[in-house]
Amino acid sequence: MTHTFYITTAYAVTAIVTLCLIFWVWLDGRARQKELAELEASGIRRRSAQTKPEPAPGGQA
Amino acid sequence: MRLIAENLSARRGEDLLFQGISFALEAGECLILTGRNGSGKSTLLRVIAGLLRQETGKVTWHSAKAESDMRAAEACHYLGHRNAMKAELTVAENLSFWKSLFGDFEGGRGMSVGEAAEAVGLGGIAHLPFGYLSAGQQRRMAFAKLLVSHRPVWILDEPTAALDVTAEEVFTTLIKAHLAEGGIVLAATHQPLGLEDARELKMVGFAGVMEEVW
Amino acid sequence: MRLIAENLSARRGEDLLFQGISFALEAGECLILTGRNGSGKSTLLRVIAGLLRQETGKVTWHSAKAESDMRAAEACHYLGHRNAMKAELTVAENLSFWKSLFGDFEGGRGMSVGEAAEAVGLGGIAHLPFGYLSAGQQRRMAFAKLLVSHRPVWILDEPTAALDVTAEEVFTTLIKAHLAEGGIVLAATHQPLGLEDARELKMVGFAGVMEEVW
Amino acid sequence: MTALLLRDLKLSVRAGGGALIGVLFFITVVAVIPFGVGPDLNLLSRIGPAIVWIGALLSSLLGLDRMFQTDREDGSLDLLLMQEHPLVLTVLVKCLAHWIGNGLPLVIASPLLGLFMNMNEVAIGATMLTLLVGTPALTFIGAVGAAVAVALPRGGLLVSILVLPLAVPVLIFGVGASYAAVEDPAPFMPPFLILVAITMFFAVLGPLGAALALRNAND
Amino acid sequence: MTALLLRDLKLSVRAGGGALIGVLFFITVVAVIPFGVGPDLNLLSRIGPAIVWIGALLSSLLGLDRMFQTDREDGSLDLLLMQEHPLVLTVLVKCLAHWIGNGLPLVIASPLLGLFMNMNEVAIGATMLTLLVGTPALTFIGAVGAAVAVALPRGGLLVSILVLPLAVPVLIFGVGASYAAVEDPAPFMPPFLILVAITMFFAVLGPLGAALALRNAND
Amino acid sequence: MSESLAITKFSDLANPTRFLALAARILPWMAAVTAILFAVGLYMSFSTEGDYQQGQTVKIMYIHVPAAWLSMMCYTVMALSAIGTLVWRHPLADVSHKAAAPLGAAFTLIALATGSLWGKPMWGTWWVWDARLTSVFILFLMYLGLIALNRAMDDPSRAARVSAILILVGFVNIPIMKFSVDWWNTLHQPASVIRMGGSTIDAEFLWPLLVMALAFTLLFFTLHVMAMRNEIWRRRVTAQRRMAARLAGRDNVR
Ligand code: HEM
Ligand SMILES: Nc1ncnc2c1ncn2[C@@H]1O[C@H](COP(=O)(O)OP(=O)(O)OP(=O)(O)O)[C@@H](O)[C@H]1O
Ligand SMILES: Nc1ncnc2c1ncn2[C@@H]1O[C@H](COP(=O)(O)OP(=O)(O)OP(=O)(O)O)[C@@H](O)[C@H]1O
Ligand SMILES: [Mg+2]
Ligand SMILES: [Mg+2]
Repeated sequence: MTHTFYITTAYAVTAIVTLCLIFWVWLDGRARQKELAELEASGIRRRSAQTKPEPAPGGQA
Repeated sequence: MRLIAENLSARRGEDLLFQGISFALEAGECLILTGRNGSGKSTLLRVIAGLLRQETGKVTWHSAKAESDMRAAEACHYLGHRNAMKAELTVAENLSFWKSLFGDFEGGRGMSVGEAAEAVGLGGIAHLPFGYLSAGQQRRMAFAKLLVSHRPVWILDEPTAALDVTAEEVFTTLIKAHLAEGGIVLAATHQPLGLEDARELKMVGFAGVMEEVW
Repeated sequence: MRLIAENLSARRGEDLLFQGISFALEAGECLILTGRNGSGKSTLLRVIAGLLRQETGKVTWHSAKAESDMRAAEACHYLGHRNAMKAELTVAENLSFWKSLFGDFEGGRGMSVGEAAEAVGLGGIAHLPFGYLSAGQQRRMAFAKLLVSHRPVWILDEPTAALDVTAEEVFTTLIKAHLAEGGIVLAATHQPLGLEDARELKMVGFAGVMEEVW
Repeated sequence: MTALLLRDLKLSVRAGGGALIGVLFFITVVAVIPFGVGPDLNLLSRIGPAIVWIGALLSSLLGLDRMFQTDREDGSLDLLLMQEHPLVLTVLVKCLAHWIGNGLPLVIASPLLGLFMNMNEVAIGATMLTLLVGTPALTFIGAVGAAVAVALPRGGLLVSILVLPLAVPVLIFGVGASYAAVEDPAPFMPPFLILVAITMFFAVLGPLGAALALRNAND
Repeated sequence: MTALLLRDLKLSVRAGGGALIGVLFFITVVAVIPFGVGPDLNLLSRIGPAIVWIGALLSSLLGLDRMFQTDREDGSLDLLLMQEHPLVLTVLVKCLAHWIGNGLPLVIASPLLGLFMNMNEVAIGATMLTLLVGTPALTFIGAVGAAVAVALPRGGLLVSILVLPLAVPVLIFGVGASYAAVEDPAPFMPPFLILVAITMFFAVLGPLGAALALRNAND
Repeated sequence: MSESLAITKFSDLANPTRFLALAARILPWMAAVTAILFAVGLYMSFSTEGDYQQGQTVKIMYIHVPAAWLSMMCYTVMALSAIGTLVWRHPLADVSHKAAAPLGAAFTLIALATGSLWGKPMWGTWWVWDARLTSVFILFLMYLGLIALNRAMDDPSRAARVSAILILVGFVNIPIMKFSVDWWNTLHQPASVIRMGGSTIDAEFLWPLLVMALAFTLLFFTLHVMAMRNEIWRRRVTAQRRMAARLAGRDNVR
């Protein structure tokens, strides 16, 4: 007896949930980086970055 | 009897409001905090009262009778922006609740409820529910709370905000009497309180971001 | 444009706080209410704003364009003790909500949200949640609410309570500008507002029990 | 008025995830029930509609009293009262926003809970339908209570006495109609129509009463 | 400390609502279930203890979020935090007052509801006894939630969400013991003693957690 | 008495900064290893023939069981971080348990969903109120409650402390839960419900399972580090916005 339906749905659900999770985390990171860049652009930066130049917050994603 | 604050600093939200504040107050001394809106006066008072955790530093209380490692908060009365009285209970019920909860400190004696109401100039109306009083009257009754049980240190946050002139005078008289008895007063105000020999601490607010966390 | 109050009296709880108060304010005039705590200043302002029911008398609004039986409240902005802004929304969201809810009155035009924030001296931070602002900044933004939509009458209840000196000056300037444009201002204060030609009404409180009900 | 609707919706999302919390609460309440009655699936499916309705009633009771309170505490209510729009309309819009923010998510979540309670499709559909029709009535009734509570320091008592007895008929007909859909002899329509009528009735009476209470309660 | 107990009791009578809305809701819940189960008296009496327990659990949620909130709003909480009595003791006393004001009425009302559910005397007695022992645990658990909620703009629902999962064991053993009293093979004592143990455990953990949360949530 | 509270210098070697640097370095590696492990694990699980007593559906096990394990491990990670928050007041601990909650909820959701998808063919129903299932469900609710709590408070460090307390109280409650649910179930449970696990698993099924478990674990840690990094950035943004507000107020008042 095979239960292809249940197996595929189970894998599909898992895939969807994990992918959503990954994308959410990733997009969240992107959004935060963008906000930081905007703040930087408008002249607001970390005090540490003002007193002593520091690599742009975060580095690569 | 001394209240000593050493090197206090505190945050609100994420930013540091002040740092390196130190002072020592002897019996009979009074410290007035002034400064712009949002400069951290209330925050400092709450730190001293032990209601907010400081970032660095400590506040200690020394007296002949006190053990050395005593929390300063226990020697303090705190009168904040809010009155700490229940609108549903009568003034007398409110006051006598605080009287019996607070107890008295190191042998001092608080007034009776009736005397305290008399002292703030509202003798006749202690039987009214607190919620029926006008804002000024409520503030006065909240002040009466300081009288019903003895504490050497009074911490007052804008005690006279939105009070009229006569009420201010009553408060000044009571504060002077407390100082004359060897009490200590810390108060934050925008208006002068009329205390002659008070020391003043000017807060400037936003000390920046000490060791930025994030 | 005139705001006329005739023979007003009002109760709070059971006692009559004032009676027989009448005045007429023309365009460009300002009336300052003073008096002791609990003398009924806030009560009078709330009666004029239509938020409390008066015992006798009426408040009317007359202008070229208004129908004769108009509620005076609709020509008024009311700035009470509380700021009427939501801590969860940003300042801009708050202001534009009130702008679109209030609309404009009789052809006048309110400023844009940005301009209003600029006018109270906080131009750059309209994108912040209101709750992030300090008390003084919050009060200024509440004042900006009066600027985003046009109303000829401003009713201000202790607009400068617990503000520092610079903020007070900003407010005075804005009030003067409103008066110069032909607006009407009613304000209750304990501190002088710095308006030269303002009329003053001294409230005394507890007018006794008019035609006793019981 | 749209501005008010939008603001209230925004608030219900921002102020601590209103809808999310409501639904979570609903799920939690329903999930706790089997621990009491035991894991007997038959029994669960029989009491299912009642439980789902009770959960909905409870979660609307818990959030309702704050409906005008927040506006009053920050002074917005004063300004709303001063406007020329009829107050009834303002209250109606606020009720609508409250229902969209708090009631609708419950309706949408109810099928899931139906599955947990092992209810069959018809029962789930019927419960959802009755909730859709009935929860607005709870909001309208609650609005009166909330308005009365606004000014009274001791409103609590009055509100509960006022709101629960009024809400009980809604509950009864809602549950009744849900069961009628499943059990054959009982017809679905009569209780359902009564439920609709109750909702319509309170859609008028609720805002009227609330507006009246607000005018008189404000000081 | 007695002063605090007395004040809180006075307040719960004056400011009102607490006990009454709890009992009203309790009655409503218990009254609605028979709709679902139908007029089958046997079944009703079988699920009776469970329903009464669930009703009690849900209605103890109603007042919970205000336990420290009112004290915080008027500033009393600050003064309570400053006192030298250990804060845990203060919380314990407040829990006690809350239970007397809100939990005890439920216990007292439960026999009536037992009659509604057609339970026999033993079952009613057992349910009442388990409620008497178990509801304090609910209050203690709730205190943690209420302390956490002190800093929230809209505590109500969130508190219940946080509290309900923690309350599951209490519910399970409460219902279990009530059943064991009626059904012969199962002995009453073991689950009942476990229930007692759980209550004692939370009587320690609850106030500790709540005190910790209050210290941290206050600002 | 300090008169001037000027902005002072401070050391810029705060821990989060170092964490960010570290994260930037190791994240690509972690992501790569996770991907490889998933590829291997999936290949292995699809290449084994479903010859077990449960037929083809044993394939569900390869995702169900790791997800279930992770749902519990995640709570443990959160509890440890909560201790870090309360005892050492370490800012990274705050960030850690806040970032872990959604991940835990997601893995629990996977365990629940695959479990019910397995349950339908095996037991003939999507859901039974069995002891283990119920405790997983309660765990799910606890995760959601914690997420809601974190969202409802806007002061992050206060929120962190308060939710740390709740995490710990919940952690203490979990054994009680487990115990009580077992007890409850022996009273009421119909005897017919199939019990999970039982027979020891053949090596043929064990290997894919272990590889998948490892893959899931690594996935969790990768995501956790990423989420922590996001959270740190988020706090930076809010801190800088507040600072902007402060400075704006200052300049204008002058
Ligand atoms: C929604 C339903 C389900 C949930 C929430 C669930 C939950 C769990 C959990 C938490 C574990 C880890 C237990 C541990 O390691 O201590 C687990 C393991 C396992 N489950 Fe499930 N499960 C569900 C349905 C099923 C079904 C239907 C089957 C198969 C008939 C199944 C078979 C297994 C097996 C074989 C293991 C691993 C063996 C073990 O570690 O004991 N589960 N499940
Ligand atoms: N709960 C809070 N969360 C975050 N920041 C806060 C909070 N309360 C106050 N602040 C911030 O802390 C700063 C200091 O506030 P504080 O109340 O100490 O000022 P203050 O000197 O007492 O002002 P005022 O004269 O208005 O009483 C303010 O700028 C405010 O923005
Ligand atoms: N809700 C109320 N119920 C009963 N009496 C009230 C209520 N609010 C105020 N009062 C009474 O009405 C009187 C006038 O109050 P009002 O607020 O108008 O005073 P005010 O002049 O504005 O004082 P303040 O200077 O403190 O603002 C007070 O004496 C008060 O006791
Ligand atoms: Mg202050
Ligand atoms: Mg006033």
